Amino acid sequence: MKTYTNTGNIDTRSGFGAGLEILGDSNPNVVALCADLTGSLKMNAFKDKHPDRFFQVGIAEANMMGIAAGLTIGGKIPFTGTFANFSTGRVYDQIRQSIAYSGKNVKICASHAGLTLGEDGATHQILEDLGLMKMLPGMTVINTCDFNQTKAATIAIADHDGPVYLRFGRPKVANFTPKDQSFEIGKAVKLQEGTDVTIVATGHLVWEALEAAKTLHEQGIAAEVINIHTIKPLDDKAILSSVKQTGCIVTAEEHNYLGGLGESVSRVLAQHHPTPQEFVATQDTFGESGTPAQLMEKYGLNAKAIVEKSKKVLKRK
Amino acid sequence: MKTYTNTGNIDTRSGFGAGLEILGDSNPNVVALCADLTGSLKMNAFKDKHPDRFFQVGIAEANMMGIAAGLTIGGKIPFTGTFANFSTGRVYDQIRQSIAYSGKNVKICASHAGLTLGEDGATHQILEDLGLMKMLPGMTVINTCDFNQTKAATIAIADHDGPVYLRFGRPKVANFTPKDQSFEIGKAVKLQEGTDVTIVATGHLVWEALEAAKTLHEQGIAAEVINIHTIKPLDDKAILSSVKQTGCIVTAEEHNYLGGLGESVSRVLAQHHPTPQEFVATQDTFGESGTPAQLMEKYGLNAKAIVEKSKKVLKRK
Amino acid sequence: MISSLITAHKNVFVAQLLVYFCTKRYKMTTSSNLQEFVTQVRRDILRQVHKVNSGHPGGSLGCTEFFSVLFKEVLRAKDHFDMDGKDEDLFFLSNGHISPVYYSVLSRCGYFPVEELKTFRHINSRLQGHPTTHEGLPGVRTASGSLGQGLSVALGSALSKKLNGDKHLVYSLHGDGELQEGQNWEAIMFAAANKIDNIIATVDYNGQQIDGSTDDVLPMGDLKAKFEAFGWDVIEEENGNDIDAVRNVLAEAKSKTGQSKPVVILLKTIMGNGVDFMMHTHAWHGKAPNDEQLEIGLKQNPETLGDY
Amino acid sequence: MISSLITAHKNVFVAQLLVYFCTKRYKMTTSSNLQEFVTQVRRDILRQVHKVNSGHPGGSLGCTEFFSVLFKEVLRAKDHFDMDGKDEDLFFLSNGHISPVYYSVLSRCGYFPVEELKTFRHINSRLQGHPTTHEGLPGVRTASGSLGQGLSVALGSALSKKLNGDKHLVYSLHGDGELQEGQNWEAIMFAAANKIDNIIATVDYNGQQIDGSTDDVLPMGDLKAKFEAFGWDVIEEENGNDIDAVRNVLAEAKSKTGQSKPVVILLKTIMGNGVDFMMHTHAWHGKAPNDEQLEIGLKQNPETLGDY
Ligand SMILES: Cc1ncc(C[n+]2csc(CCOP(=O)(O)OP(=O)(O)O)c2C)c(N)n1
Ligand SMILES: Cc1ncc(C[n+]2csc(CCOP(=O)(O)OP(=O)(O)O)c2C)c(N)n1
Ligand SMILES: [Mg+2]
Ligand SMILES: [Mg+2]
Repeated sequence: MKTYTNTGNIDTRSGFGAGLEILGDSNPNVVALCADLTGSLKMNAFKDKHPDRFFQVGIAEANMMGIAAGLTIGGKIPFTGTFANFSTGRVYDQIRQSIAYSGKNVKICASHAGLTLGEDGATHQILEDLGLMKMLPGMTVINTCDFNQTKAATIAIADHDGPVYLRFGRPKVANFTPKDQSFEIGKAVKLQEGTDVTIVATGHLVWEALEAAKTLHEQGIAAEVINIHTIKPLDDKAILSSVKQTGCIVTAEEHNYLGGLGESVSRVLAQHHPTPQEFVATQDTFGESGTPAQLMEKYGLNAKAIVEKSKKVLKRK
Repeated sequence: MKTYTNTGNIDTRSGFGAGLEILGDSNPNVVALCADLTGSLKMNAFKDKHPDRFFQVGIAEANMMGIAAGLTIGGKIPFTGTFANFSTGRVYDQIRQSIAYSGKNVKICASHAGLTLGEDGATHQILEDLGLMKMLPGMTVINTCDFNQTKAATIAIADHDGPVYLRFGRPKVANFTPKDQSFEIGKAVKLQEGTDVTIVATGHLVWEALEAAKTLHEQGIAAEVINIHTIKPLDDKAILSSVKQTGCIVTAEEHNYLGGLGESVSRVLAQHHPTPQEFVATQDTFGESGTPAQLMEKYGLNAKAIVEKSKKVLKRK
Repeated sequence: MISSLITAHKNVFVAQLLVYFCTKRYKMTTSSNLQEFVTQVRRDILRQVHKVNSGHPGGSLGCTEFFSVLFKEVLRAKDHFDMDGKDEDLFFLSNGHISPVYYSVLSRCGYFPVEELKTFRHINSRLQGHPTTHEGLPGVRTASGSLGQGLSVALGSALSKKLNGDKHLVYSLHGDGELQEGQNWEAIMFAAANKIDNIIATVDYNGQQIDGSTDDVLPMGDLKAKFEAFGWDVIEEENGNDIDAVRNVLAEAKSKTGQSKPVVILLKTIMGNGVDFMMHTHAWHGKAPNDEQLEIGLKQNPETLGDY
Repeated sequence: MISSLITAHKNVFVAQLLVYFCTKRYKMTTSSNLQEFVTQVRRDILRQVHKVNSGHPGGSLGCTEFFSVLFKEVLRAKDHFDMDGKDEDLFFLSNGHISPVYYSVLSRCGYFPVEELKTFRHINSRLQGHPTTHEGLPGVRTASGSLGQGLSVALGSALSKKLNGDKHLVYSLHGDGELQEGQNWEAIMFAAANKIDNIIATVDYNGQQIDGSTDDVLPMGDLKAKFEAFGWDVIEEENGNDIDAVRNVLAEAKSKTGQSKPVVILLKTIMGNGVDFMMHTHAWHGKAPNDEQLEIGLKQNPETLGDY
């Protein structure tokens, strides 16, 4: 059993901030926009170093998306930053027409996704953003799992030609993937080999999946753990080749079970290899205030829940 | 083999207009709002008869959703009318916070959904609205198949306490379900019995599914056809009991195959009864200008496509 | 009904007198009594956000006088809260992040037990980080938190009142930074076009938002000129943290209702008002005081009505 | 480069003279020549929408003079279209439904074969119902159709030009009804706050939208006052269907760029202009003429440059 070391808890949004700072220095075409949440998005370093390439648009997310689209004309690579809800649901039609359908090279970077934003509560805790963005033709959808990976993804998407949605979060979580890794869009990362059950996790739940695999291992169950950082394009092959071995699968995401990663996986299975699947996800409810840990526990989004669902799906093989 | 008679082609949006007119006369609490598309939404009869209960909000859909939410306070039952894109993606966060999370009794009525709006092209042809709305906790999502059913659904949702998304369309299509039917939210309608393959269709594709079943019948294949007018809450039981008999399923929707009815069905299958499934849906592309028939042909959304997918999925049993 | 009489009546003085006698939930207080109320609310704000180390004290403190006057003296609300709010005045908070002041004032006006302030932003609480109807908290008729949506909802309820022949008024509060959201301008245009004159919107004109002053973030120019160009009746009040000034401006606003124009009050307030180190800066928009800072803040606002 | 010289130069007359000599795609025409162009464009509009029995003739006809003057005389565009549009003027159509006039003018200015107008709104065409970049149509840099988004995109491109030290201008067109969308006011506020002075936005001020006149649908009051309150330099032009007037107002607008303020032209036009039975009504906003009506319309606009 492979073990992963947490090199220290740190927020994924800081990975974005660190990546953006590097891009600011290395790529003069990178520009950044923010809608009155510069500190929360950790965009201050970029802003301070490159004030001319930083655009404060105020509390006007729709306008921000349009401006970002326009900035691509002339060769800029705009990174927008705001909370995940205001990066997606608030501006869906603007992203749809001015960015996705117009084929603009905009990077939509979204913090405070999911329940783990904590105390602000449901109005801010979007649990639908992966679904929203995955339905847009041409959109790449990424949900990174820790600081290192978020930093790497931020740097990588600047080189990808086309619109990208990059989702990360607020809480301090385990940082365990390699430092200065390279990030390959669309390529799932197998973290743990196993033959009994496949666990496909994204975002903050990847670490939880590893923890779950440990517990399962102690109970004699060999779980395969896949970090599916890219929700779209989905790495069908990685999923299918794993379930062909294990015969059952658990998906884990900080998202409504409707419309997100889980249903995308169900579709791949139904199209290619029908397989029992269980969902670690919110059950079509809004979130609420609380600490990240309390919420993950209450809404069943942690290692414990992954263990339970793994056992449940094993029985359904 | 049961046969259905087309009593004459007519647009589903006119079914909405007719239902709304009846509600206007029968229920004094029903009010209607429109964002500069009164004629397109067939709301003129209501407007002319009840000018005091009709609110023209201009080209400002976000405001319309908020006003509708506010009108419920004091006991009104607001029906909003605009195109499907501007009813959903344009105003997702407004619906999310002011209607769904606030539990407001608003009926979001959306015309010109999908490719069949025709010549206006992709900016207007939303293929993601079912997915958008289904992810919202508490939202009921309905996509009716013909004039009669749309009229019945319009009348029925006034009596349902809670937010509803009702989707219909622009083209003149077969009208074949019973006149003056009652409409039961969440209850799938089995139109055709069959043991070889289950076809679950919604909206304009229900008639196409019946046509497909005819063709399949001629070729010795007995298709079960289910009109799944309610996407959420989904009638899991009807789907599962059918596939338990047939062993394979085709879903048909005027929607992206990502995030819509098809993936919801995949999820139900993966959770309860893994089964081969094929998708009649758009393949993650934007639409384009053209006549409805041309577009349905080009994007594979007609009886022919349903026949092909049925045969394909049969082979995968 | 006396209350509908008042609405019909446009004379400020008489209206104020009538309010004095018939505010249902609470009897009219003197300014010094209300000052005690305000001081206690400030304590409640500080203690709520401190306990959970999150939430928005700055805007809350700046709007304490407004909430106190509105709920204690102006709003004619029925004794029992119901969602429909017929035959009573309504209030909508659009800038939902200032929930601490809203919760404190609601609880101290009897909407729910003051004790419940302890649960602010805790799990399983009705006192969510941003106000919501979802958990059934009395006093709240719409969720807010995602900015820019409240005016539309308030306008809808104002239209509902018109349809119902209900002469009561709708009040709403909005952040100044919040006005950068375009939906507000849709609503502002709509209200004037439709002569919605049973609404009094107030803008918390504190000149601050998250990333700095509004002038640093996105200078909004002359707000009065903007509202006037959009057809609203605009009242400016420089002293939004002065109880008498708030009382007078609300009375003046009320006197301007029913005249085919929506009314807005541009209420200059001081973010963080009443806690010296929090004043005149955006720094405390969404930051809780630590133990030491809490103590200083509470010392500046001694207990008056009893802590929860 | 001469073209950058022009931008730097603020004198209207000299600028116009220079335009005369160095517009790249087309040489300056006399007003009567341009009138022929306009007439042909009107024919193209009618024939496009008639053929496919859909599309938007009303707004298209009303903006024919504007497009003709802009593309034939004002816009300094490079010979070959590329998406980046560096070192040239840019144009963005926000009210995308008036694609027929856009397509006609683009094709007749050499962006793509005039013949292609035959494919308007057909399947597999680059001439989508609403303009798009998706099919690679030269001349188009953003999709539009869902209203209210174009100004933001135009502003982004204007900022891009500033970053690139590119002195050329950005032009944009918007419907008046379209201004009811709140996103416009976000953009309008942003542009003034950020002193974006390399943009000339034009509003097709025809007083009509789908459900009726703007006054019937949602009276917008004094648009000039609104833009001014939002910090823009506003130019009103009463005769938006007069070639000389359009030419002059565009020159005047250009002379006002570079002065730390965004510039908007409120261009009064007549919906359906040039086809008598289509004029002064919203009825032809989105309706195609039948065979007979087409004939009348064409008779009123005789062939000048050759039908496609
Ligand atoms: C749509 C939306 N965008 C961004 C935010 C994040 N946010 C919360 S409060 C705030 C600043 C609001 O400024 P203002 O309205 O002036 O309130 P104040 O800071 O004065 O309390 C922002 C940007 C939000 N809640 N909603
Ligand atoms: C967001 C959005 N809402 C509604 C529509 C439908 N629509 C198309 S054109 C139009 C009227 C536009 O009025 P105006 O901008 O004045 O253009 P004109 O009718 O004068 O050409 C409407 C409501 C749309 N295209 N986009
Ligand atoms: Mg403020
Ligand atoms: Mg117009």
